[in-house]
Amino acid sequence: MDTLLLQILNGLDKGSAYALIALGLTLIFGTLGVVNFAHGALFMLGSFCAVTFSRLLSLSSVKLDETKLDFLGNPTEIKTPYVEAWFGPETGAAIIDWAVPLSLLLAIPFMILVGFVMERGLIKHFYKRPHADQILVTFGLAIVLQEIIKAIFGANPIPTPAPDIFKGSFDFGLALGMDANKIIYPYWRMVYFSFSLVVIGAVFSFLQFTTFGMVVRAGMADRETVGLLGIDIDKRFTFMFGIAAAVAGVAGAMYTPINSPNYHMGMDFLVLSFVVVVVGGMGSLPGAVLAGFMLGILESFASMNWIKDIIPGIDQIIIYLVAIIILLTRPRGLMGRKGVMEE
Amino acid sequence: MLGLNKKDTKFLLIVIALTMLTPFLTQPFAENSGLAQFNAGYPDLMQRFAIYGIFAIGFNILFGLTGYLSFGHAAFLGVGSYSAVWMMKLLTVNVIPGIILAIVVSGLFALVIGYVSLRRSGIYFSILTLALAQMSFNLAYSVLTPITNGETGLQLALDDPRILMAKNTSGSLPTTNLFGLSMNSSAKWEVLGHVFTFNVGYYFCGVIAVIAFYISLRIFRSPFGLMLRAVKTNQTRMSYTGLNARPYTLAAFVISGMYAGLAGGLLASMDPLAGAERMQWTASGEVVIMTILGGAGTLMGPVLGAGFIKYFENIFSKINDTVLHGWFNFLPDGLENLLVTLIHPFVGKGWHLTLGALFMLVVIFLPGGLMEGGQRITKWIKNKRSGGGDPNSNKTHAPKPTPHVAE
Amino acid sequence: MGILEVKNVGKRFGGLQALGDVNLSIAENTVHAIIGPNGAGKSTLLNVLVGKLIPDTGSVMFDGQSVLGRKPHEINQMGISRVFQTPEIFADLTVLENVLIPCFAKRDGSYRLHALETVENEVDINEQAEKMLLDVNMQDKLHMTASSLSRGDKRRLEMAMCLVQEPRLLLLDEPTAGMARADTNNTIDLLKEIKDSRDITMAIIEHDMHVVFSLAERITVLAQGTPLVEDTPENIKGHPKVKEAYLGETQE
Amino acid sequence: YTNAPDGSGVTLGFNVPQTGAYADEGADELRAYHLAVEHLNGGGDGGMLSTFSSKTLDGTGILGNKVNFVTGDTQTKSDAARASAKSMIEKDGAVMITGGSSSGVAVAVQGLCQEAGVIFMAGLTHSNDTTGKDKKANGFRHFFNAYMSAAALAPVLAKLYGTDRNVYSLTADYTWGWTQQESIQAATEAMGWTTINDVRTPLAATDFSSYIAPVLNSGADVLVLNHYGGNMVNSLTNAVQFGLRDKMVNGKNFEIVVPLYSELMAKGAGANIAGIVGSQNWDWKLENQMGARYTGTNAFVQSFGAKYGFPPSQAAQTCYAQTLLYADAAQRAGTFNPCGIVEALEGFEFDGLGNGPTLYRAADHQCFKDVVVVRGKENPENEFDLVEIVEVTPTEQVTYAPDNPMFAGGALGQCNPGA
Amino acid sequence: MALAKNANHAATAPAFFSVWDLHAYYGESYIVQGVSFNVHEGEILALLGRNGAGKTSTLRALARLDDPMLTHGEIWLDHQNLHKMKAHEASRAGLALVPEDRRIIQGLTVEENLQLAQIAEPIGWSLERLYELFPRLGERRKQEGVTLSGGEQQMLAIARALARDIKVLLLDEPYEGLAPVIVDEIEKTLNIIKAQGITTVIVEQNAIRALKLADRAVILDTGTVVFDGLADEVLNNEKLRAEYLAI
Ligand SMILES: Nc1ncnc2c1ncn2[C@@H]1O[C@H](COP(=O)(O)OP(=O)(O)OP(=O)(O)O)[C@@H](O)[C@H]1O
Ligand SMILES: Nc1ncnc2c1ncn2[C@@H]1O[C@H](COP(=O)(O)OP(=O)(O)OP(=O)(O)O)[C@@H](O)[C@H]1O
Ligand SMILES: CC(C)C[C@H](N)C(=O)O
Ligand SMILES: [Mg+2]
Ligand SMILES: [Mg+2]
Repeated sequence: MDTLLLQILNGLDKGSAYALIALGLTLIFGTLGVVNFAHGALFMLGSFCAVTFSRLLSLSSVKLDETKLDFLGNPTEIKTPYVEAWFGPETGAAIIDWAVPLSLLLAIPFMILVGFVMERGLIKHFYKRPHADQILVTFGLAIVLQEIIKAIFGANPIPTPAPDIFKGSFDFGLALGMDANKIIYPYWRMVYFSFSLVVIGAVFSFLQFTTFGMVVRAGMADRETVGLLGIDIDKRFTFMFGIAAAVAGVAGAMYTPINSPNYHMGMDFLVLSFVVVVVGGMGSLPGAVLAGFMLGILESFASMNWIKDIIPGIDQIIIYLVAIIILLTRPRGLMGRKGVMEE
Repeated sequence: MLGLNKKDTKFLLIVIALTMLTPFLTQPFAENSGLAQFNAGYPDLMQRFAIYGIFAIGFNILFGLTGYLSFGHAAFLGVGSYSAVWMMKLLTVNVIPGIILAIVVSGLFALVIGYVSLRRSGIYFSILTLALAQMSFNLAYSVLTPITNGETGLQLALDDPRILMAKNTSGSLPTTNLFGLSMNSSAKWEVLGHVFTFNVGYYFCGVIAVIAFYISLRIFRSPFGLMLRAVKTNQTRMSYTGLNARPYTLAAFVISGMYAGLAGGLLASMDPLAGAERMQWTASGEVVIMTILGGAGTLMGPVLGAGFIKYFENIFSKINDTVLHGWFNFLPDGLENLLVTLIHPFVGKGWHLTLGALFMLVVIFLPGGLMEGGQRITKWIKNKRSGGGDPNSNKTHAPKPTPHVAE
Repeated sequence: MGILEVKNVGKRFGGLQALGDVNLSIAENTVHAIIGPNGAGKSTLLNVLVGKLIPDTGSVMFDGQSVLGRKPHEINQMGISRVFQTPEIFADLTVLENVLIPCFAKRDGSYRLHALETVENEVDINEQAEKMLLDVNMQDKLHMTASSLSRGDKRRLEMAMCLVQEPRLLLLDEPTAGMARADTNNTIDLLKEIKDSRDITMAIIEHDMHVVFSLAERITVLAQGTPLVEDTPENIKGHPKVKEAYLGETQE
Repeated sequence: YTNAPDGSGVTLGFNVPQTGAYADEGADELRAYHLAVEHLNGGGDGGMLSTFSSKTLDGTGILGNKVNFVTGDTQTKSDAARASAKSMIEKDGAVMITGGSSSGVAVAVQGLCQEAGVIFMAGLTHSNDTTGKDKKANGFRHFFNAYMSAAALAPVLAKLYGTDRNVYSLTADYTWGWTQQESIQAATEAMGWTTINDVRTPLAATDFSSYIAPVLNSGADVLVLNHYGGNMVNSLTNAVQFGLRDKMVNGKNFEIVVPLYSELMAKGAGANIAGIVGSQNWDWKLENQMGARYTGTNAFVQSFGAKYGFPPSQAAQTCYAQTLLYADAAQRAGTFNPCGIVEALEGFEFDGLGNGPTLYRAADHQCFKDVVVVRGKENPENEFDLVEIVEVTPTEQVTYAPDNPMFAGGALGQCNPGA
Repeated sequence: MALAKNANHAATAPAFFSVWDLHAYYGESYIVQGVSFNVHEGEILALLGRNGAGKTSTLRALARLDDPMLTHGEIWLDHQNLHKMKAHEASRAGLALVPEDRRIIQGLTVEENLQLAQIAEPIGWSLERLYELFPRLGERRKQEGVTLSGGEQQMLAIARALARDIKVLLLDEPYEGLAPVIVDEIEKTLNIIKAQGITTVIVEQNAIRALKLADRAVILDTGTVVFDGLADEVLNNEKLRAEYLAI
């Protein structure tokens, strides 16, 4: 019972990452019909927004300390971050400590911009081209983005911790009257889960309570006719791309304390996010979110020891297995719409 | 000839000539020139051109004709490799049984996977193939280690049974061969500072590649090929015309799976190792990209795409700063360093960057892939020769007739 | 007994009874027209006949065999071909290839692995296809991509694809809609000639009364999913109910 | 023999990961190779040439041949690594291949070199199999292995955490992970610990929370992470996130152990490594802190640091040492013939390459030397000073018999000089 | 046929909707080869010709769709130059096209298809008024547009055009597939529209009906104008009817 609860909790936050990535992807892939192999790269860029932001905050003035020598026998450098110099050591340190959440200030505008540029400069020319061409061009773009990040930040993961007050974990078990340590759950993961709910809610309500979603769907089905009705569909597509990139970006930025970002993390998530979107059903936002959480939880279940004892290696294949079963029993995934990317 | 019309016969002859002359074509630079770095005429790479060419040709039979985009084709390549290596461990290092087993096993595997995934179309099909292949990969990497030797990959060992062969006492492994003709034996020919290598393994692969190409040519021109193209454009009309699309697509899937298995078997025959990475989604993605890059649905395109990618992987990744300095050391130091700094990010460890950028450039500017580039050049030359026709000379009020498929 | 017997067929879409209780018998080697207001259920009826829809009730017999539960390609192989209301053609293939495919389907059945033969060398089939295209006046468009045809040409192409199969029952859903008058007349002539020269039964849906009255031997008027009347063309023309529900005042 | 130099120079092949997760590690290896070539050709300050116990190398290349090199990208995939190595052998005429950053790659390339008749000087490879069941006559490993890590760690762990501990381990589900887990389990159980659970985690996993969450509940008070690279960075980060290190279980402080450490991982895991114990093949502070037994260390660190601005990693040191060892062997053998080299290296005892006295054992071509046990620093003074040396376990304690069951199976075979 | 090719070109004051020397290509196929005509405010123009003559292509070029590409020519609507606009701008300038294959948008209900037309300014008839005109659409408002019967789709396509406030209505074969009674209805509607001062260009294979409705007629053949004059002129000219319209 407690292990089950524990794995559901685990699944929820893994699921929130999947759901957020899939949400962004489904805006582009399920709604605009562009097979965007660069989506993982957008997630990765978001992460590196957090890295960059915390580096910016830690920009320091350098003083040489002659009394201490480094390994080569040169005087060591003593660094004082400018923020500490400006805001005083305490506030300064606090700001640096909060770098990850604060980095959203950078990530959101930056990722929207990236989305705009990407759509205007590249994707725009590919709406009418075959999906295969879209794959190739976005894959090329993903590699290029990735390599640029690698050239700047290296290939090694870069630790990007959460603010101090979110360190450690909360003991749910204790709160529910069980023994200590039965169900513990890190604070930052709770933050991430709540954050994902907020983002998902915001995107949903935007698309639900405005005609925006309908217009974009119509535009995907038939751009020409929507144009005939006086709607500048290009602009809306660009805007949609911006939102999608921002969703991917914030998902990435907030994810950094969970796993240190590296340049190829996007590729690691890429395949999975496509699977999630398709299992959710093409063109369905709720489907993508549902599939994200579902696969996250199932993956957590599959990693439980007694299950692994029964079916060795199940945790390696669970996602794919579930995807296959769902796609074979439900032709269009969980909640897919008819006719979207079926030919 | 061979059931082909004149034009296709010519086409096939050109392909044969190109295959046979590869050791020359890939070795354009003299051994001592700075550009020797760009030579690709060594056995391993030439073999890879041929083998990945086969892989891509087969993939194109499915994707180019039916439009079904499989994202799991590497699984068949991997299965082919494993089968071939097992054959070499158990029976003999003669490559023939291994290759036959590779084709058969991957064909059966494709039959199963195809049967399951072809129940869906479009992106749903792609994800099904992806999922099935990733499952195979993950299992091969871990749980199936007794069969696949996991991450390290399956290799020959001294104590393998090899029951069709005499007991090995030499303390070293036998080399793969074709009835005694060793795959890694080569003849070298030095002339005018060029060194040309004629390798048994390459010619073996080359001949098989030509046969594979010929078969694919026949398929493209056959009623079966026509049906596959019909599947791609309108399945509804197809079924109301009395045709059952499923067996056609399944046959195409199995055939292309067997091509992949053949490629896998050949890889193992050239170098007896079968690694699980061969089955990973990136490997499946690679053949997709080879095909699109070269020109999906064209006959030669996928082969070109395969060559292009393998060339970059093997040649560009090996260009390091020392090599760069070697090229430019005739320049003044400042300029030399500047050039090296400018080129540095694109070669060696940056070869991915170049590849990614080239992918983008090719699809943006050559929507039909490299083949379109070729066609444009030919057209341009023709135009030039005919004195450049007036572009507005076409005054007919009718759409242009389409050229025959897959030139 | 007609070659096609439709008995008590009904079909609902959600709250809409698209087909009420349709009974229809089409005699062999006749041309039977089905007319009726828009949304009467004519196309839905054809959809049931070719296996695109499964009716909620009733039975459909073709030549003594039930077609229900069979796949579309099986039904076609029984000898039923259909021209759709919005042309269904192989848009990416050339005009000639569009017609070759039904030729192969007729000769080889629903599946054959003829991977090592060559289309070009199938002389008979090529001749057959070209002859058909000549009949529909498209001989100069053989190598055009079907998608770049004008709408009228697409319809003619689709008709050619069905006719070349020499079906026993040909279903035509507004075959001349959007066709220029001259081509409409040609089509009428073509269908007449085919009707006279071989054994074929046709069911035709058309809003162009000129076509209907030139071709049909019997007419069923469908309204709101149920047959209103079935009679000869002469009687239908003057039928007051039909006039009110369908034909209206003006007639050319 | 294959690719015999024609007198104008000799070509070595440096085959390292330049793309993928281990690209930074590969880059560091390449730096070391560059330095080694420079030193062999008489450039630079000579590095370890002067501390190396064998004095045959004099800065005039090898056997009078100028040392040239080619580089390639293994992509940390056996297939790509082999293709790259093949092109070095077939196209560039390399007589020796070295490098790599994973055991899978090492075993694959070693096999290739054996068949092609060139020498393979392994870079980073830690699996027991490389010099165990997959050993090859033409291949040599300077790096230590999983067994040696475990043997070195066990006594230190006992000293630090007592002999009554319950272990829960997470193991990367591939060859290296398994041998590492097998080794550490054997070594810790020998001193009284019990292993209550071992869980295999997919190599592709990035989030380990679902594997870590049940740990506290299991009654274990030590978590062993048989992970390397990105896996290790993530699993350790996750474990610390879950607050494992702040917990008390069975009345003891909960502890985490990472049997194989590397500088780059330590950097990637950041503050999370504080206080966590593991083993290393070498550390750049060794000579300063543990004395002159480790001579060569400082010479190398100076030489490397002056050129690149930061201290070398253990990967760099291994690759540098391997290059010198090869050159020296050729020099002593008087030939590049692989069989001559094998003969010269088998049973070769040397010193002055930073690891203290070392033996290249003839039976399996594995190096035997001291193993460094380190611990993540609580308050690093600078970005290079991430770990502190806890102890150096002497060679004798980590040596095993060639027929140890963990290394059984396979045969060295005979040296193959190729064509 | 020199028959008054540019007859009304020189005619009266600058026309309300005027098209001058259009040339348009599909890729390399040269399809619209110099089409010119003028329409006055509130007039109905019938644009006739054989299959493949280029009628649809001309309308598409006028509506400023990407295909065929307009390489030369001018389009003026009420002093605005449409030839420099994109499709959505032309629509905002008061032009509406009812395309030949109706183009009902998949995945959207009948009502959503109509709502879509009322997102961009300027907005025309209200939904209520449209449902009054086409009660069948009102009954089916929640049904997915593409599952409507052929005739119902045609109604929806016309309704969608009227949902916008338009100055010029381009109709591509609006009677196709409609029952004769409905054709009567639509004809009445077109007369209502005309009465409101909307200018109409109608392409129709049912030439007689179109000519009876229209004020003027233009006949196209292989992409060029072969006749431009009064509708009655065509009705009365046997030779012309036989040669270009086969009626
Ligand atoms: N898939 C469907 N879902 C819901 N309603 C449908 C569906 N298909 C058809 N209908 C409805 O069923 C009725 C009959 O449609 P059908 O297409 O058979 O008409 P029709 O007689 O062919 O008309 P037309 O002459 O206009 O083509 C129509 O009202 C239509 O809206
Ligand atoms: N997308 C296209 N690409 C190339 N050619 C085309 C395309 N669409 C139409 N055409 C060609 O342009 C010419 C004119 O076509 P258009 O559709 O304008 O004719 P139309 O007068 O509307 O005919 P219909 O009465 O049959 O609808 C035809 O020859 C047609 O084949
Ligand atoms: C690089 C090594 C030290 C660890 C690596 N994972 C291996 O397989 O050996
Ligand atoms: Mg209908
Ligand atoms: Mg038209």
